Amino acid sequence: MESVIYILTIIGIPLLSPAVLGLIRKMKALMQSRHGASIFQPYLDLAKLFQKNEVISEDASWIFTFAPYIVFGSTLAIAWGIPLLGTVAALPATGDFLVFVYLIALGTFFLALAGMDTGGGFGGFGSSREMTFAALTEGGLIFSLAGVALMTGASTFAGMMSALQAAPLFAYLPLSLSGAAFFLALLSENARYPVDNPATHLELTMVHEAMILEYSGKRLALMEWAAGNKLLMFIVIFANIFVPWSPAALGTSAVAALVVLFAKITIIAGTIALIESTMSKFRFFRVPDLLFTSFVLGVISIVIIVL
Amino acid sequence: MALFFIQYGLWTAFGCFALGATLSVILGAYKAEKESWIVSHALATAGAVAALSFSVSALFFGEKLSYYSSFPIGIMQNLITLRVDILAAFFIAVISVVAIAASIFGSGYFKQYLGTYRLGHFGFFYNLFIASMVLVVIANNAFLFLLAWEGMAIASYFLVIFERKVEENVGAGMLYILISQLGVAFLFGAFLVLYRFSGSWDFDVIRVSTGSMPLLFQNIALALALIGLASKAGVIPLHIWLPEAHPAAPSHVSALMSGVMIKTAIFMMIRFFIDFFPTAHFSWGLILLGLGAVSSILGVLHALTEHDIKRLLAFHSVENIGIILLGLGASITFFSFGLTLFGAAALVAALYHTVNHALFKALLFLSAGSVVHATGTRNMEEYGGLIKLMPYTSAMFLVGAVAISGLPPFNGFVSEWLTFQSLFAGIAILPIVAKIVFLVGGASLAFTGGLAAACFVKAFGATFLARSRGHVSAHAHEASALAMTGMGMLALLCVLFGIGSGTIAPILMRIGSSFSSHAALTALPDPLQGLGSTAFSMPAIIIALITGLLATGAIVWMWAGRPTIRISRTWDCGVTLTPRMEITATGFSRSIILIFRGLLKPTSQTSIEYDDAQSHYFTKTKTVNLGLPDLYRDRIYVPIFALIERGAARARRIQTGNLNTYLLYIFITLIVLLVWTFR
Amino acid sequence: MSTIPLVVLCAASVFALTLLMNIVRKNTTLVHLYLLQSLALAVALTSMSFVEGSSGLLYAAALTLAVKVVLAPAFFLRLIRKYEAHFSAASYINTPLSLLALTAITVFSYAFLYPQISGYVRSPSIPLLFAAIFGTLFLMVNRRGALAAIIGILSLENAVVLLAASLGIEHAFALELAVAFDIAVWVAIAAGFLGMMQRQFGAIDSAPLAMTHLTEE
Amino acid sequence: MYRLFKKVITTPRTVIPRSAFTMPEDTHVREMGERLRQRVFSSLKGSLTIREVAAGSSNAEECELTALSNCYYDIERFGIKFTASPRHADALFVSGPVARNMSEPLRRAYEAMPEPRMVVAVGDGAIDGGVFKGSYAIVGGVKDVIPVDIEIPGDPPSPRAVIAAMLAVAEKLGSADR
Repeated sequence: MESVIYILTIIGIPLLSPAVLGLIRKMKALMQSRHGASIFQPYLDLAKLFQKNEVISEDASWIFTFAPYIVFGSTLAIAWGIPLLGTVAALPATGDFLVFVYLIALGTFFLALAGMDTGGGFGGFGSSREMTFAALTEGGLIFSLAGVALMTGASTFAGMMSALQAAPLFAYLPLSLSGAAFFLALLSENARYPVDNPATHLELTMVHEAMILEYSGKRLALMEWAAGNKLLMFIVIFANIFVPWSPAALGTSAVAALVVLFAKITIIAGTIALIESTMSKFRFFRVPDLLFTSFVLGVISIVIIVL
Repeated sequence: MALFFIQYGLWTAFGCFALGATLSVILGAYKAEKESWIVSHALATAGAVAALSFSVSALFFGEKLSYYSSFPIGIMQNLITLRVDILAAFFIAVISVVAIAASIFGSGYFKQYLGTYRLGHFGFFYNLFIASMVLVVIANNAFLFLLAWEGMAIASYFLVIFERKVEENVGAGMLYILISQLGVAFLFGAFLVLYRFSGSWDFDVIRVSTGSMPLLFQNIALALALIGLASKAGVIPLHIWLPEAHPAAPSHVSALMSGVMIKTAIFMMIRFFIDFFPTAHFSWGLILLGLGAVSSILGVLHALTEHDIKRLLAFHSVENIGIILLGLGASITFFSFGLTLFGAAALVAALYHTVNHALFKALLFLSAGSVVHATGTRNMEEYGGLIKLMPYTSAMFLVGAVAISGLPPFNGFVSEWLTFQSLFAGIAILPIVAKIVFLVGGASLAFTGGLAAACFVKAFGATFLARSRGHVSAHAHEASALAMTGMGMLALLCVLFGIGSGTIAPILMRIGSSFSSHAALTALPDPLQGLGSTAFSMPAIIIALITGLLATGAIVWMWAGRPTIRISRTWDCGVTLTPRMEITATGFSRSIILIFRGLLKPTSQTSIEYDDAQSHYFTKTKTVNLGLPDLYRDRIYVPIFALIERGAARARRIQTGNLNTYLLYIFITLIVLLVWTFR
Repeated sequence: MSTIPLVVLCAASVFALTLLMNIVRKNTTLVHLYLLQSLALAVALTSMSFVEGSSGLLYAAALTLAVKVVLAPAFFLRLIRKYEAHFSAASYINTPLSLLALTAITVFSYAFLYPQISGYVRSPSIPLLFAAIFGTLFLMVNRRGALAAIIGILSLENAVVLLAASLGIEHAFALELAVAFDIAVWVAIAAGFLGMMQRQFGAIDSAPLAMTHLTEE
Repeated sequence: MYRLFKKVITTPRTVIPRSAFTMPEDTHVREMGERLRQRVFSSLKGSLTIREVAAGSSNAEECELTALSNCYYDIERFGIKFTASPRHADALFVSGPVARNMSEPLRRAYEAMPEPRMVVAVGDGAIDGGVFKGSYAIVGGVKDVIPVDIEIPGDPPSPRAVIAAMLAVAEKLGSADR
């Protein structure tokens, strides 16, 4: 049983992430009273892209060709630090919340470089906007997780989860504040509404899409898959730490834990879909308000915790 | 072996430096410019190697090292005294590592100076500069210390204005020497206050006598020292000389100045606030923390606004000094609350970031220097596409950029992680005032990391990626083998200090706990044991990253068919891309500047010229001027100078030039003195 | 008695809802948040009354439920629909700065106010309720809309009542009666005042209420 | 807000449904949709990405193509979607006669697409210039600039016709895949 869970923590996130993307798209389609593609559509897209040929710009350097591997590989490395079921992570060393934040930043760094590498106009401003948002999101991300770390006295996700099993009722006020902060950071980091439009066709509204505009074939597949992994990782962390009934608290029944985890993921994905179909995208210079808000929420929760 | 190094290494080093200085002057005098340059740099390298051997063996084998020496020459006996404790050994190591790399790098770059400048002078001041930096660290006597400090300032001043035919270099040097003299004045004041109560210039006497000083004078001495040292460290708002002087100097000198010279101020801060005054009030720690927070966030913001690559790096020195101060301030606060363990750990964070910044900032300055040397301009808007022309230099710059952005797996991340840990620990356990200041520090550090990453995406992208923006980078060439050696050494060290954090942190922990005035730590804990139970281990992270990369490769190899890759033009939507369509360094950071416009106060004037004045449909030219005012000059320095001038004007009124008036002054003074004495 | 987990949770939610009130931009949402806050207050009072078996608190809870949860919000929603004032909850300083101010308020109430009282009553809910009180005051200061100001006062009363109850101050029922009474007064004022403003300026926005505008009459 | 959700939930699905199918005149579209769905799955593993280039059309074709992704035809359920970049695209939809100034951009867009790729000429104008045939302002049909694989007649072609053409697209790409 343990070994099954362990293997699941290793391959779970890259395995499930396309399905989560498909789930969100499906829910959005339903909100628009369409049927939409099936949940497993992203798998088909990835499979197709892996089979297609590639076209690479003549201006691109090794950064452009190498970046997808770094971006995808870093998401794998982070995923191994996140416990899915129970409090066991495949590789606790990368589960430290600062390591998590800075490994995410590493992926973003190379993604932005790749965007600038082809010398097209879109990639350039895409990476400019991406780095702007990433820089401003970091505060909220670090402080929302630091609140939990200060409350539980643990710095790894596994430690936080095992400490949160016995969380008193009052602990859920700072937890909810940190959770709100983390959720805003989630939306911004994963290029979701109201920060970015994941399904845009207008170059002027693109941030993440603008950077991968030049990619094709298997490298594009890696980039999109990595984006999916990132989203699923954020969702899992949110579900396991900020939402009550963490799998650790459910005791040893792994099946129950799995069911609860899937339920949570579905609910969070539904929330994201809801936001995307009811909100409008923010004006670029209003997004910082959102990100600073997330940061300050994290600060308030820390104040409540430590004072 | 180690003992041998400890005994003779330091003297060999000074010998080499002295020899290098004199030889380069002599050779320069005999018109052997080239030889003088090479000899001076070779001897500087040799001396730095000797100093490194000394300090490393001292660090590893000297238990609670305290290595004394004094010249038995009459009056000099108690004026020239040297003392090398483990902290000094650490700083000697940092200085000499960077000096080796910079000297190897610089030994190749003299062609553009041949004929125009006197290379002999350069070699002299270069050796003097390194020697005086080492001397500053080991001086055990205020007199000798100030002497070395001055020597360091003067030598670096002459190095800054070495290219004196360029107008702004001279101005930059003038600003630099002004501020550094100001700082020296404050330092001298601090030592005078100490002398007043200890009755000695000797550091050992001062160390033991500070406890008996009245509290007021303790704080006065600390305040004076803080101002004096902050001006050398480039703490905002005393930083204005830094972005002027560092670009003006030749690149390997800027590497030395930015990498290690400003660190000597950090060294002296540790001496003052932890070594001399172990009982300093905790608000000093909080003040340093606040200064660090301001410097880090404002430094990186100003760096974002720059498109001169060396000014950008100089502003990043301001930012990183801020990060170091965050750790240092935290450690002082912990110490003053008697939390020796946390204090030592925070000091470890500060020292670790000191050495890290020395490494990657020197690396960045050297690689930027070879770019400047290849293109002949410092303006990033004219670069672009250099990664194809100078691949190795770009790789070096990339290593430095990732490291300074605090991203794993390089060394910058380790020290930022340690700093975060000490700040969070402070938030958790300290009294409420300290909690709030620590919270502010943590916030500034959190935002600084992301903004630094953004800034270096801009720097690397605008410099090396995409197509060439100007004609200058068309004929760029790869740097020479010597330069590569210098840069490669530092890049390797950046990697090693990331991987080897497990072995390096405990050594620094010994430094942190070496101050006898604090309760000696019996069992030194692992500083990498952070907030939680699981220790931070860089090797694990690197293994995870490598495994992730391999797994990615495996996935692609398994599932991707063997697709052909076609090289084609960039997708341009049908229009032909010109270099002007690429994003510029200014444009890249414009959005961040506008978001922080409250702090930076950017200006922009638009002027449109129409073909005919009546109909405003067809514009001939449209120009937009984006500007950033120098707030510190306008808001702080200009008012102060104005005040001083007005005061001077007032004072001139008593200068009538009439003899009788002066006699009257003398008379009045005499009366006043008499009344005061016989009252 | 103020350390009953449920009461603590209610206090926490009152505080959280105050934060939310400072974030939201819609008058209708503001009213709904006020409704939730009053509900939390009612729950807290009920649980307290059961714990210490005082009927006064129970009456207070009932009154809260009747007036603050049902009547006042319904009335305000009707008012909003009547004057199409859905979006007029504009504030003077933007959201992050308001939240920073709230952070300062929280720190203040934890670091300064709580120590004054913790000698008598120790409960995690006390500083939160102080923070909530000042947060609602800040809401009234910060918002342009007159409606937001009125709702700020009402939720201020929520926080005060809960604080009084959890400090063990008796006559919570009398307090609640008084509160109910001046809610009635406020409702009357709101009706007349907003109507007047609407007629006067064509908008229920306290910004044009500066003297300059009034003297024009 | 909740009023919106009520509306979303209560609004009847106008998508040509798979089960319970109401509008008889749309039967044609529906079962073609089903068939197309199966074929697309079998050949292109159910995923097709389209980049649309208006080479000088009167925007009528664009209106019809926009209609493809509305909640009536809902082309996304067949795994077909439009994209912003030719690098991501499998099929290039060209509409309208190729104006002289658009011929070069069209050629570049085709160049930018990775193989297997294909070109679909949407509407009479794209096929041979339509009513503008022989005008000095146009180069001609799309086939005069880049090789065309599918031609969808009609000015403009109805969304159903376009969906019908998807079948052929899928087949051709499927064969190119093997």
